[in-house]
Amino acid sequence: MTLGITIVSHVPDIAAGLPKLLTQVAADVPLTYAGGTDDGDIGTSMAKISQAFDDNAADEILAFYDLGSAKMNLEMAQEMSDKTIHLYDTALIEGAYTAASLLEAGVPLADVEEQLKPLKIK
Amino acid sequence: MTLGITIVSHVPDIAAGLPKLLTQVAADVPLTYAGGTDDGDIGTSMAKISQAFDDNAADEILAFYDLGSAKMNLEMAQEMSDKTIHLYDTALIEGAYTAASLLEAGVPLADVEEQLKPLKIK
Amino acid sequence: MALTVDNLTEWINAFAQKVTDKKDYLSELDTPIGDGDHGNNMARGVKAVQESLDAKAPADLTAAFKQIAMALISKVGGASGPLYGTAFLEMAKKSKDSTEIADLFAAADAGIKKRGGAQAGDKTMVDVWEPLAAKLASGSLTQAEIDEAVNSTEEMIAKKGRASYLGERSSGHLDPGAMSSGYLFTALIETEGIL
Amino acid sequence: MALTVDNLTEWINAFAQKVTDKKDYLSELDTPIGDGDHGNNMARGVKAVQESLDAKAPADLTAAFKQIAMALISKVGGASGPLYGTAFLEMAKKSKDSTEIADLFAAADAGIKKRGGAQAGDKTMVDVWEPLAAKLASGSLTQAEIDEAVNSTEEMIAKKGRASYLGERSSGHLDPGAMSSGYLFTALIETEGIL
Ligand SMILES: Nc1ncnc2c1ncn2[C@@H]1O[C@H](COP(=O)(O)OP(=O)(O)O)[C@@H](O)[C@H]1O
Ligand SMILES: Nc1ncnc2c1ncn2[C@@H]1O[C@H](COP(=O)(O)OP(=O)(O)O)[C@@H](O)[C@H]1O
Ligand SMILES: [Mg+2]
Ligand SMILES: [Mg+2]
Ligand SMILES: [Mg+2]
Ligand SMILES: [Mg+2]
Repeated sequence: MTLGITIVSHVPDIAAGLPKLLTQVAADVPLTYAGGTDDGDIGTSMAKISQAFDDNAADEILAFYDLGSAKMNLEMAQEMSDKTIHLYDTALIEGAYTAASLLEAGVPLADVEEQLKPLKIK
Repeated sequence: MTLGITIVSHVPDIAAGLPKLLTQVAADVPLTYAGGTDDGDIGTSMAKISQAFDDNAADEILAFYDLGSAKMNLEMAQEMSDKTIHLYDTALIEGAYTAASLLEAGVPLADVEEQLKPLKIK
Repeated sequence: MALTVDNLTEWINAFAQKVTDKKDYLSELDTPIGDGDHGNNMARGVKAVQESLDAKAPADLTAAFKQIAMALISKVGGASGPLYGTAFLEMAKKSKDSTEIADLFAAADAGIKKRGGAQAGDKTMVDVWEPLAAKLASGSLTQAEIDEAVNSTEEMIAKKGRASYLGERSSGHLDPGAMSSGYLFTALIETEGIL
Repeated sequence: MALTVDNLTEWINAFAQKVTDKKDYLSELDTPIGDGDHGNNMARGVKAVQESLDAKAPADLTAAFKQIAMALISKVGGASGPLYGTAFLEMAKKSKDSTEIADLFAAADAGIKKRGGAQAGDKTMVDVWEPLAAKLASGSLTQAEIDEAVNSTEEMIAKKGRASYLGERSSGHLDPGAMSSGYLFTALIETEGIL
């Protein structure tokens, strides 16, 4: 069971930019992202999120998002995915960074989730 | 006394992207950002942060950052700036979004800070 | 009080027309307490719905609801996309055992609440869907009741969605999603032969 | 035990040489518990320092420290930039009333702690600066003492910086900033006429 990370942001630049911060500390963790609407505007897209789940080389995914409406699309994509998707209501950047650091160090999921708890702000 | 926001991120794309989310809800709040090192790599730059403070049309600035080393450069830039700079240890995206929404609605700084407290995670 | 592909299509077209006519107003409502895009989001969504129904005539009510849901989910872009989308997806599911308006709207209302986690009083579209679904269950719905539900959101303090970031400052503004939902119900009572 | 522009320049050049030689090793140390760039950051920084000192011969010790600080602050890019930068800025300030090594390093150590908020035991460069600044104050410093300080970080659990995200997993690795700081102190004791 490999663990990966998917980033969902309303802004395409943020979604594309955050993995650049994460790969620095987690070169081996599968990372995918979905940013903006289908048209590339500010918003989120269930289709893009589903694609990011599919494209992720891992079969179990930790997903992080920015604002509430992203969460709704994430949950729809989660319901439609064959993979096990864990959704965290943490600060997007800080939560994803923490998870990436720990996954790279081989920390088991339960311990990663313990570390994410203080970052829950939604 | 006008209030503005400055975003500091290790990643140029995140720094440039977050204001796109904020202007949607805060068209009238002066927003500037500093992302990456002087060479545009992942990291932060005191000079870029100072520039972002200078370029901000406001004379009092709420500053948000991603990781700890950004905070150190922010503090150096803060010490050198003539403006009043408030630094928040909140989640970057969520803190800046909250502040932007409230400032646009004309909420006074003390109340904005009260709303930011639950988002403090650093 | 039963739905068919024909009167569903008529209803949805009437809704699309209202949303398109009121696009700017809906975005205006979304400006002080949101990001000012609700009208654009919904107009893009209903256009996609109509294109979908035009491109492929649905075989039955379930298929029609699904097409509507999918168009909204993929084209709206904002929070209202998954919310309206879920409402129509739940109606699609329910339509397999009932075509009764009351049953369909009860399912849609439950779906919206589950998707968004909002309850009545949170200043969202739920404040329109919940009371009006209940009215439909009791057998009648008037424009005055729709207006009342929409207007009830004005004084509320938002607990969900972007407006919730404003806390008490969200009070004094109509909720844009409540307004667009009001159009959906108005279109419903204006469509001959449904109620 | 007093510093001049000349022996400061000699010391800094020796430090730059060590950092450049050990660039890959420093980045390797930063890989399991950081982002793998400490060697590159420091190498870029010391190169800028040398270019600055070459381009403009400092008028006095204060000016020399300031040039070094500014080059590090603007070129390093990572956390070590403002930290080393602050160390040299504090030495610049202190050099106005003392050129004693002990005084200068006490000021630098205090500056690093204030800038980063770390204390001894947090697995950072402070675990080298604090004990070794104290040794300098007591009048002597040996390579064995430098090694001991650097190595003390290996078993520590990081409380500051990127390594702190790893919690207990950060134990078992040398801190890269402690290592590069070790080179700074080795270069100091190797420079004739300073100690
Ligand atoms: N969690 C939620 N539950 C129910 N309705 C919600 C929720 N979040 C937002 N809404 C509704 O969505 C509307 C905003 O839609 P829209 O502007 O299209 O999306 P966004 O806020 O993403 O820009 C709100 O007026 C509200 O009625
Ligand atoms: N808050 C802090 N206080 C003291 N030293 C710190 C702090 N944060 C980081 N460091 C030091 O900086 C080193 C990392 O520097 P570097 O890799 O150049 O920066 P970055 O972590 O931004 O990539 C760490 O090994 C540690 O010694
Ligand atoms: Mg909106
Ligand atoms: Mg929107
Ligand atoms: Mg590093
Ligand atoms: Mg770095």
